[in-house]
Amino acid sequence: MIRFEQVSKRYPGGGAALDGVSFALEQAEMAFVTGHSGAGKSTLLKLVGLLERPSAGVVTVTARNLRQVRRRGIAQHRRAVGMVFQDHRLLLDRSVQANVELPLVVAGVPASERAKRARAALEKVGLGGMEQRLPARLSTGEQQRVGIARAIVARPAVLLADEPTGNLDPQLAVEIMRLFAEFQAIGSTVLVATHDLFLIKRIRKRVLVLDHGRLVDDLAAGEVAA
Amino acid sequence: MIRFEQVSKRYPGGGAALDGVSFALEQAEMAFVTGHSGAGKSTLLKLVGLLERPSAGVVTVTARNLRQVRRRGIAQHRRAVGMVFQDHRLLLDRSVQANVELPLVVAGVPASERAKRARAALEKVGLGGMEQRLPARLSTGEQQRVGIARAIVARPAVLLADEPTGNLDPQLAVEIMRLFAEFQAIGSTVLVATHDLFLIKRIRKRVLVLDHGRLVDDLAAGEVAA
Amino acid sequence: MNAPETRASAARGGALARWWRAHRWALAQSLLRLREHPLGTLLTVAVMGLALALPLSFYLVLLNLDRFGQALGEGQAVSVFLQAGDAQAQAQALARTLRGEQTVAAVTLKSPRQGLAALAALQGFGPALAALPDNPLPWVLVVEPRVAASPSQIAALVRQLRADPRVALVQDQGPFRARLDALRGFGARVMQVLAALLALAALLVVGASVRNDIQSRSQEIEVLQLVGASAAFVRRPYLYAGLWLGLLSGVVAVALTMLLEAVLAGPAARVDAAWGGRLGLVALDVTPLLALLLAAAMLGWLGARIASARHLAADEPA
Amino acid sequence: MNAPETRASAARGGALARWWRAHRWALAQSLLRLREHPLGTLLTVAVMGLALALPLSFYLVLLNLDRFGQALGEGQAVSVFLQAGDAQAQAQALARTLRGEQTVAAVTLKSPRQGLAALAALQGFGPALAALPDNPLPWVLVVEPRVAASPSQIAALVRQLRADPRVALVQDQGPFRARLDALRGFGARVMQVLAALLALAALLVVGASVRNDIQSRSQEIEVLQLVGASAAFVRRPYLYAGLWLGLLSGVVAVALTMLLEAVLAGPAARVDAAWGGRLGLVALDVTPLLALLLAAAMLGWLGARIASARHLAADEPA
Ligand SMILES: Nc1ncnc2c1ncn2[C@@H]1O[C@H](COP(=O)(O)OP(=O)(O)OP(=O)(O)O)[C@@H](O)[C@H]1O
Ligand SMILES: Nc1ncnc2c1ncn2[C@@H]1O[C@H](COP(=O)(O)OP(=O)(O)OP(=O)(O)O)[C@@H](O)[C@H]1O
Ligand SMILES: [Mg+2]
Ligand SMILES: [Mg+2]
Repeated sequence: MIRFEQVSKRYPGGGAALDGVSFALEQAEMAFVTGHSGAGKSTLLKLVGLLERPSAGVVTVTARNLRQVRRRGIAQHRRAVGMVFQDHRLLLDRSVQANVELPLVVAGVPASERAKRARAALEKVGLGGMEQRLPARLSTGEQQRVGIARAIVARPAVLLADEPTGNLDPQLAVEIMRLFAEFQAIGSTVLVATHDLFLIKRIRKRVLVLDHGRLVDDLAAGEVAA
Repeated sequence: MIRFEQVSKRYPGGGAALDGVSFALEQAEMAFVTGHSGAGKSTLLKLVGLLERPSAGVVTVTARNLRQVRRRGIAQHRRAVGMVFQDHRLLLDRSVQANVELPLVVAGVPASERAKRARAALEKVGLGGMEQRLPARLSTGEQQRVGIARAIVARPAVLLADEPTGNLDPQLAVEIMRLFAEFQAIGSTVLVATHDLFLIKRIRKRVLVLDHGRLVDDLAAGEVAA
Repeated sequence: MNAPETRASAARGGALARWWRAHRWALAQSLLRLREHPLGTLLTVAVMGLALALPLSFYLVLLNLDRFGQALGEGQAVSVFLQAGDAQAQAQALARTLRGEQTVAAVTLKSPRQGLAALAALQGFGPALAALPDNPLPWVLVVEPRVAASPSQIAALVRQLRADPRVALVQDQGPFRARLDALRGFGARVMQVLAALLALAALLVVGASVRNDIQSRSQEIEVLQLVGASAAFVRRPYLYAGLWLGLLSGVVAVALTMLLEAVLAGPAARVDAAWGGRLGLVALDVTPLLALLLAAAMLGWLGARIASARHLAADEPA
Repeated sequence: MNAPETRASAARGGALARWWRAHRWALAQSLLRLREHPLGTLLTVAVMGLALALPLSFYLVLLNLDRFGQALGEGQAVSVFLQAGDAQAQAQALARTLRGEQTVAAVTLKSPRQGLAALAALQGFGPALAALPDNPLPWVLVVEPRVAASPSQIAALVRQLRADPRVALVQDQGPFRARLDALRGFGARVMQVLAALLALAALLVVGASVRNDIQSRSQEIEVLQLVGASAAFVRRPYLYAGLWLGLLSGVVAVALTMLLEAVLAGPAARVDAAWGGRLGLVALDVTPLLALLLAAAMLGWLGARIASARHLAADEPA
């Protein structure tokens, strides 16, 4: 489902954010990506979501070589991918519900169904009743959960989450991970970037470890010492 | 140095973010504030930094009742307080160095000294050599560290940090906490909001625990079970 | 929990329903946008409306000057001075002949007595001329060409009269008419150039407004792109906003022009009255007004199109 | 590591040095800001410049119309027709007397022969008048009042002439002069109202521009406030930006007016030549131009002040 073959990424005016990374994730598999700040976790997720293109190597998602995806294809690809952004990326002047509905608007879902599904997604992240608030009137952790609701609302085939629990307390973080695991269970491929070792130990999934852009470890589920 | 007396905060259109909180922090003391997402940690720090005013109760900082601080006094107060924001609050169209220099510009420090001190602060958070980058071209953890450098660059008497390590790996998080402890050692009062139990256990300081806006625990340094 | 789905397939209904939903959303967004910045919208519409009102007003003025010019050309009749001493019978005979000409609208006979009276009315010469022992003035025929007569037809008539032995002198305003025609042509060309320039200005103004909007919404645009909005989807609200701005400016331009018309109605009627109501001054009819509205809307759309092409960051990952 | 310090005490140098550093920073920021949006800056400056150029041009035109009007009043001399049959000696005696009057600039004598020649030049009467047996015209004195003479002084002169037994008829343009004076006063008032309205428009334009800038920088403003910037500090770059916009608009207005002056120089010179160069048409001198620049800069600053007062979120925690 997601395959990296000798993928490198070098930003203009920077060093190598990723350096010869290869791995493959099956459909309905879930994995963590971890590593120090600046190790390349976000970059890896951005390549899968087609927010960036690799400088070298091949990224394949859902059997499609992303190098061949252009223009309209990019928007289409992103509609099939749900992404939680490390910096949330909410529209601050729209209500929480409008934010969560956004992927459904783009996909052309009718208004009534949009509202229903948005409300269900917000319920799942523990934000039931906050539909009409503006994101600026939420705590940061609440904002992060709005971003999570937006990523899952369209039930994407691929779910990417970049540090989705950086502003959540440990208990809530575990709940969110369980939610992601549910998506895995029904067939989504899930990739979560995190530096939270506690979480990685609790949720026993495969772990990819980055160090200065290189994939230095690929631990199967359960291999992580508790 | 920082005293809360029966402080409550109710946002318009929301429940009680803080509810009858009382505690006192001596000068050159350091404490953590912890609690679930939405517990009121950020609200507590915002009251100290005069970003919000309490609905009830008295907040005293550096022997000044903040209720009596108005207009010019607010800006003056903020210049004496260094704050790390949970959402970083960087100027995305200015270089990293310009961002870090901002408190010095506001305080009227000459340009040459500004540059020297900004560079030193960036060095301390591990961002030496990134002075001329735009924040948009940094990883989220790197952005967070720019925010930390900006908070410490003017050597404030009060240092407030809201989830300063939410995007940092555990090792870096500990280093940043040690940095804050250094400030404590030379006389700053330091208050850090975090949900990171690992960190709280490693850095043995006083811990204030919030739950739905109420102060439910106040553990002295070392009282936290390892 | 349902199985995951790609979002494209998540949409209910056919392609048409999806298309309509997307447009309805864009429409609502564009209107919200204009309402969010009422002052900016007002300013844009005012400036653009003014830019569009100018050529329209110019067109209106030119239209009337044209009529006025025709009337002037008409009023500048050909004066035919007969030989001194010719009798009334001879003058009347020539007048009859001329009235039969196709190019002639009217012929007025002026007797020597009438000539002297007119001369006496000239400032200060009254008492002097009253002392004249005898009337030295000739018969005069004032020949008014038809409005439809071309300059060359009138020139032929003048030539024919000059050849007549009964005629001492012919005064013709032909060169004046020719100059008026040239002026009219020049005015029309100036108007075309001005209209083009002002349309360009209007385009610039609406483009700048839409660009401002795009730049102040860069974050929103990025988020839309991140959740899979196509370029057309992102662009659409701005195009609609441009359309509205253009249309509103058109309305302002029409209103301004009609105001000008109302203000000028008084003086124009007076001028018309001085010409004995023969000018029949024209008001703008509905066709050019509708054309302007349409043109304004299209200009707005085009300005938005150009601005979005230039300023909407291409959604191409690097 | 040094001991912590409050930031206020961190500043080196005196209050003056701090003040100067803050202003230098604001200056640099304001210039960066204008450069960041060259098209928007251009548009603002163009529209505001136009709004300021209009009253200035109007002032220039009025200034010259004034001269022109004076010349017209002057040209419309008082014509004095003597009794028919009066001899040359009598006419010259009256002319001498009149030349001694304080209100009289010049007196021209026209003999009956000159009068007849002028009459003959009138269209079509040449051949007829040539046949006159005797010259029936009187002597005429053309009396030009001084430019400085008031309408009432001239009226008194006319009364005096009418009472003279040698005089048959006096033709006076007094009512014309009075009307011209009224028109001049009206024009000046219209210009004042127009100038006030256009200054208001300029204020609006620069205010809208600064407001746009403030709104697009709301995040930056918030960050500045968070790190302890005072309201004055936050506001300052916008005030400087308004000042620059105003000053640039003033330059544009002056340039436009000078362009108008250059374009009109040809026709104006021709009119002047027709008056024998006595008009001495005026160009704008430096004082009103400098005044305009100053006024424009102040308008810009004021517009920015109002916009920032209205749109800079007060830094008052709730
Ligand atoms: N501006 C606001 N308007 C209304 N409600 C607010 C506002 N800011 C915060 N709240 C509410 O107040 C409560 C406490 O918010 P606060 O930001 O202090 O929580 P927190 O402990 O920092 O949470 P987190 O760990 O998620 O950052 C939350 O329920 C939040 O929804
Ligand atoms: N747009 C960019 N331009 C230049 N360099 C960049 C850009 N984005 C990231 N980088 C650099 O690439 C490296 C990897 O960045 P990335 O965001 O992938 O790290 P990360 O593992 O997500 O870090 P964090 O845990 O701090 O979020 C970093 O050194 C960063 O400075
Ligand atoms: Mg990252
Ligand atoms: Mg918080």
